[in-house]
Amino acid sequence: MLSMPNKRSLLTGAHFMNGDVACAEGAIAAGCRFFAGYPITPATEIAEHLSQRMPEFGGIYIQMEDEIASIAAVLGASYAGLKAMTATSGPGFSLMQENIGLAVMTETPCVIVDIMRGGPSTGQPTLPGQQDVMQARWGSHGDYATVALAPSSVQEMFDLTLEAFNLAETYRVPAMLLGDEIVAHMYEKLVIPPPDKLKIVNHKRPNVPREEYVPFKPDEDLVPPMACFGEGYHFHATGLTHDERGYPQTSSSEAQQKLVTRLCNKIRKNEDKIIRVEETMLDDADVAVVAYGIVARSALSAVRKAREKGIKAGLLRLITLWPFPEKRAAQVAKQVKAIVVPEMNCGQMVLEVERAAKETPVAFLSKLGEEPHTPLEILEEIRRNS
Amino acid sequence: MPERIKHKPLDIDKVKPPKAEIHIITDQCKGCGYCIQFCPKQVLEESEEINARGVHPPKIVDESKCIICSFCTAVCPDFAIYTTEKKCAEGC
Amino acid sequence: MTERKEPESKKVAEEVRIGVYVCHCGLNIAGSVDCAEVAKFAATLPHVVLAKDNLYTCSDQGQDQIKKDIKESKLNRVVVASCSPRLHEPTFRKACEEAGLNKYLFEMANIREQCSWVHLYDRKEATEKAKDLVKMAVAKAALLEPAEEAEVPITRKALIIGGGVAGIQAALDLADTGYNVYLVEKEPSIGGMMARIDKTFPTMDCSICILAPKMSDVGHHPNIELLTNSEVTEVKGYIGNFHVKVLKKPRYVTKDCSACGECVKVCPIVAPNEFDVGLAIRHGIYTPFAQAVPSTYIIDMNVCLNKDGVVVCDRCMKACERQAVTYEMKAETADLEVGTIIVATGADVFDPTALPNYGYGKYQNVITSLEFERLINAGGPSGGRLLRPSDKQIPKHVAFVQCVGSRSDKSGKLYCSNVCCMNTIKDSLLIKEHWPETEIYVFYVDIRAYGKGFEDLYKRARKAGAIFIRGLPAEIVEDKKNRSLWLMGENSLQNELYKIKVDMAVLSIGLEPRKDSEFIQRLLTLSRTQDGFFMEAHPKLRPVDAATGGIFFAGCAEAPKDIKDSVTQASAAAARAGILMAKGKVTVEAITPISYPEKCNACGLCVKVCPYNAITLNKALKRIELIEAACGGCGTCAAECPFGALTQKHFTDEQIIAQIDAVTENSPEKKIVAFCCNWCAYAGADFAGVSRMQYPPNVRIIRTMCSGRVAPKFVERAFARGAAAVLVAGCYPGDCHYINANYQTQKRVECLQKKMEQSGLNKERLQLLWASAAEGERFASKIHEMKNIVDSVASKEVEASQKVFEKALTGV
Amino acid sequence: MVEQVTHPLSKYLRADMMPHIWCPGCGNGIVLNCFVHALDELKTDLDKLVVVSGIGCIGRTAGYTNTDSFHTTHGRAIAFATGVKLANPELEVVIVSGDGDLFAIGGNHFIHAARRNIGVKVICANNFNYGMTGGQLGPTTPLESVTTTSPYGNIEHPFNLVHLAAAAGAIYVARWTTLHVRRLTQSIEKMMQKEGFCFIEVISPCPEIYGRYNKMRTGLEMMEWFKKASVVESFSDPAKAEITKEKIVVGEFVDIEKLSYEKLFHEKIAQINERSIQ
Repeated sequence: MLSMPNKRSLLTGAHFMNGDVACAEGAIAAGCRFFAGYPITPATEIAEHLSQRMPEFGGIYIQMEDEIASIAAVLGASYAGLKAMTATSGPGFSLMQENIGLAVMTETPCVIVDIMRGGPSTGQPTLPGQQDVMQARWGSHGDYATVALAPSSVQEMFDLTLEAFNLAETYRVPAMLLGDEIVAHMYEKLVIPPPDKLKIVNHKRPNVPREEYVPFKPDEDLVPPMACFGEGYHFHATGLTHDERGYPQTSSSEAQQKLVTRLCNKIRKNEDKIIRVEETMLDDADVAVVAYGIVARSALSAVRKAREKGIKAGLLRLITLWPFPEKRAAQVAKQVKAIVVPEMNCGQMVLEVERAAKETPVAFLSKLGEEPHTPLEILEEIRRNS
Repeated sequence: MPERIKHKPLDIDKVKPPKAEIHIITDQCKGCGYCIQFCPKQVLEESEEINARGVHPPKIVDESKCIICSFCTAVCPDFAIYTTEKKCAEGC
Repeated sequence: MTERKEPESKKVAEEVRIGVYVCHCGLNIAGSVDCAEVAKFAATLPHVVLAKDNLYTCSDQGQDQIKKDIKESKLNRVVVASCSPRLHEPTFRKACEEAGLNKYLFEMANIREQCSWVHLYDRKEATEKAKDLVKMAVAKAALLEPAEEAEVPITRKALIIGGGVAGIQAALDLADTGYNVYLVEKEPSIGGMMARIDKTFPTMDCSICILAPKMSDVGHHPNIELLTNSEVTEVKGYIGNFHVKVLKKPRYVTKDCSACGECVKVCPIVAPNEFDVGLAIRHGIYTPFAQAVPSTYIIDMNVCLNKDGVVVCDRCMKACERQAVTYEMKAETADLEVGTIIVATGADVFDPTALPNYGYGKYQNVITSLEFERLINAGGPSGGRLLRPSDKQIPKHVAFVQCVGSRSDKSGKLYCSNVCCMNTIKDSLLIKEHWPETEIYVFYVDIRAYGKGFEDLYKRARKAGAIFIRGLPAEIVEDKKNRSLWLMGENSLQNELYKIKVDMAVLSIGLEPRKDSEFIQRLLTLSRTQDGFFMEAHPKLRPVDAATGGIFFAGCAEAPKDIKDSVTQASAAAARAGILMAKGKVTVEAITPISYPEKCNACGLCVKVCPYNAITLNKALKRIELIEAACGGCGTCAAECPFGALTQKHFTDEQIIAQIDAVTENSPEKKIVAFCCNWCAYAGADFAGVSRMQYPPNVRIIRTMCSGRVAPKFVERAFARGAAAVLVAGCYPGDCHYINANYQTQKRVECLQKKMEQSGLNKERLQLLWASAAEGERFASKIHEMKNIVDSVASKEVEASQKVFEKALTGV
Repeated sequence: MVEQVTHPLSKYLRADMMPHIWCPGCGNGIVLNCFVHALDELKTDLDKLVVVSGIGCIGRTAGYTNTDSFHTTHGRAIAFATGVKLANPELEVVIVSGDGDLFAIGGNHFIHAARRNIGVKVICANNFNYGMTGGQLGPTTPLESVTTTSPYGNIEHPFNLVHLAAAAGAIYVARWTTLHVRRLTQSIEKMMQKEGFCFIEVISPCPEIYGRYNKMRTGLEMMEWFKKASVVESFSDPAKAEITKEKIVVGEFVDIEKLSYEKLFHEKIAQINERSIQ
């Protein structure tokens, strides 16, 4: 691990580091001051790095007894007023699902980093995968909507971690960063802008007298302002279905309808503000490749090679996996003859793409194990569909 | 000391037993009976009346016997009873 | 432990030379015994080389005579026939020692307490009996052997039971001398009765004012460990080495208590304050009185609401800044090792409800003298204003009734309680001081103002106008209207009836033994007088010693006495205990067992009966081992051993059998052979003598330390040699000075009686008697009773019994 | 006199949440009563107090106290509270939850929080079963007790909670029953003033469920059992603190000082920053 300037200052300028460390630095830059986690490959370096860095910023690093405890502690820290994060991989991510649901229900801003590895179960700890994409969307029980971002470079491990915090704070949701073993362990150049150039968002604060504060009464954007423990608001939060006061409503259908709908809508209705994609040579494309994470980088060179060979290919790289950029995907589908979706799983995001593509044929290209798709493999698939 | 005590203490009327006021919030009572059972002075008993929760709340038998130990207040699971000391103007 | 090859004892084969001295004791003995004749008779006995009679053998001349003879006539045994060995044995032993004769070569014949005094009017029989007694003594003397006394170390710590003024004084004296003292008091504070009294007579000092400084001295003394609210529950061991268990009852308030009293203010519970005899109230948490030591408060769990470990009310705990209140305190037992014990348990007061004619408890304005003390006391419930309970008015006419519970054979005690007269005189003066106009009547039997300054005080009281009327009221009746009282009785000086009206009557109640005296008695194996107070080892010469070594008396535990006497006795007791501890060791009488290993077959019977666990069985060596220091010297082991492998020094089988044989040598069919234990029965027989109780002269007493020493073979031998009757007498079961050795006595006697029955003998001829040292009467009447048995025994029966027990003649 | 009045402790409760959901005779109300009574005694700054609870009847406590409060998921109260306490050590964090929640599903969090000596305070209402779900076997159900999932009598050995807490490293450990309201309140006060992981077990009657299956149909019967069986043996060996029909050992068992996790952590932060200044 690279040596850090042992002083209480944010990192700026150009650095050469791996994705896990970049993620950790991104969190600190975003103002994260609480990390609770449990060692797991390939996310461990994030914890290791933060165990050193957090104290330098007066932040807390604690290694909990398991991932369930980690996410629970993160929620607690968040309600106590700190930006909080945990980092894990598939198995731990599964353990966290229940309290991710609690975070959704209690609208707790926090960030969960899942460095995807080969599954199911213990699977291939040291190899990459993109198999947790659906878990990130549907992993916890009950209905809700979440935010998930997919970095495909060390730079993005930094940028999107910061972005994840901003989204979590804006919408009072658990925001997920779905990296993979390769972006996490890969060393690359990372340029960090000076702090004043960074956009940092903090959650809305109540703007009413304490006694008038209603903890779960939303503004127009469907997001309620958030007070923290110890500020004298004396509010209650519960994992039970609750009314705007936060009081349990265990037998009212109306309360259930109202609450759960809002929890979903506050993402859906704001998705234009949330969704980010990167488009390359899509304007005149006949074949579109939809990819994310490390795979998107093979896809990009495949698309370039295709253009050299005279095939009009373009790339739609998903930065936001959830909410899924459905509208844009549909437009692209209308315009192209076919869509190629390479993923390091047996077909997860491809289902969303197909749903958006309607009649346009979608070719799925699966790859599991050590290597992501090579550019040639993707190029081959493009040629077949052109 | 072994002597048999035969006389009333001379200062017995000097000691004013605290004048208690027992407050029963009837409709909050769930009728567990703890206050009645564990009152060291048997000041309370179950009443015939049926409260909002359909149980018999306690009623006061003899408030003057209450010495305001306020155990009833402390042991009530429903915050339905408490005792206070009567503040009376001309030393009652 | 001592061991011998059997023959050796005989081997000490120097010629036995006995000198006999018959004492006239003025006319005490000579009055009913012909001492010269007894001496003449003595001279005829085997081994006797000289026999003399003299006026006072215990006098210096008498003792010098003995010393002189020992040297000149080479006496190696000495027999003195005079008073009880319980009185003068030490004197003569000392004399022998000074003349270079081992003190265990001295023997005594008790011809005063047990002969001349009890047969005052039968000179002939008394003289005959005296001869027998001398013969027995000589027979034993011939077999006496020199002995060395073992030394037992003494723990230099004292236990004092009772924290009244006597206990306090004794504790301070010992502590100041430099000994560690444990002072155990039942009540929450020391101070006892004196703390409750207003003024002391005759000097009229404020009682608590002079006591309080002593109390706090006790509290602060580095050498005194104060255990209040505590009781002695067990005492084991022996002089110099007592193991004591003390139960420390929980106070529920820790030493952190600063006695600020905040807790009392919030306690909702009130109860009568025992210290004020219920005339004032106290709270559930309280201190008995202002000057209490220790000042630590206490919770009375009998009235506190917090029972069964559930805290209902925690007000005092909350009120206590120093968090000294804890409802969880549990009783603890302290184990103490002490060398000496001073019993200062005090006395109770008489409960006048036993005298319904005085209406105490019925009429509000009839109070006791103790209640009066609290009423007149400035720190008391009425702030020193004498109020009559009915209307809280100051009485204009007050009557004192004396001897309530004292000097009466009908109601209360026979004895004089010693303090009441002066107390009343003092009280009457107190009233006159405060309210000179008050009319005071004192109804008395006799006024006893014998002490220093007492008479003056009495005179002052009369001068002050107190009216003394001889003759107690027969009855007190209440005037229902104003609750005044009519006292009616006879003035025995003027032989006229009186009927006097007063506003208040004070019953001058006597002192009586504490209710728990019996418990203390058993605990320490003490004896008590008929009055029930503890009995001293000797009324004149050892007035503060208990008969049990290492234990002493102070204060009213021994007899009713005033403060001055209590303090005097306390200092005396402290001095006596101090002497023992200063020595640091005590010699135990050489009366421990001797064992003959070659006869022992390790059956372990002796181990079972030993009350002191002083015998252990060494299975490996198939023999017993004896811890001499632990041995109490009862000899019950020797009596139990079926193989003659054990005997007791100075009370050997041979010696006792020699005495039996001496008694039964001629006309045994007319005699009672009595075995009496030294502590109760023998002392009782002495007491009969002291009280000049006359009983038939045909009894011959053989003294053993404990009735447990009496082996069946002794009884059998007596019958075998034709004795008409045998008496075995000891302490009451439970009062045995050797813990429980006399249970063996009972067992053995009953078994013998059964044997007699089975052999067709009249078992009445063997009697078992429990008699305390105070029960001379009981002893005497037993002898009367047995005289009839003796008379009824036909010569055929005697022969029959001789047959049945003839085996007992062989094998000694 | 019978009248409509407001209870002196009502200011500590969320009026609009009352009455609570608990059954007649349920001990949870007494636990709540003692807890707020302690707050009242200590004049606790309610703005700085956070009450956290888990799932189960007693879990509703968080909702009833008029403070910042959080009602977490099954067994996670302590883990959540750990986050709160570390994030803002100024806050007094009290966990009020049940035996099942804290020691079955949440057992791991309990022992580790105690081991780390996180400065949170745990009050556990032990009713010997899962009341809210209808009376199933739990980690504290006495041997041979009948529950809806041990119809033939329980064969699982129950946890001795005070022994567990002491062994895991708690700096204050006590056990009382709901009859020992005074001592319980005192213990809570004492606990609130300590810095580090504290644990109080409260044996609490569940007449409607546990009692019904075990021949103690009313709260009074269960309370009488507590009265009969309780023995105060403070600072005795918690390993021997049994709970049987005949004997319930109650008292304080541990009361020691040990630097809390948050204190140590912030000391470290201070050291690091000193270093960085040179």
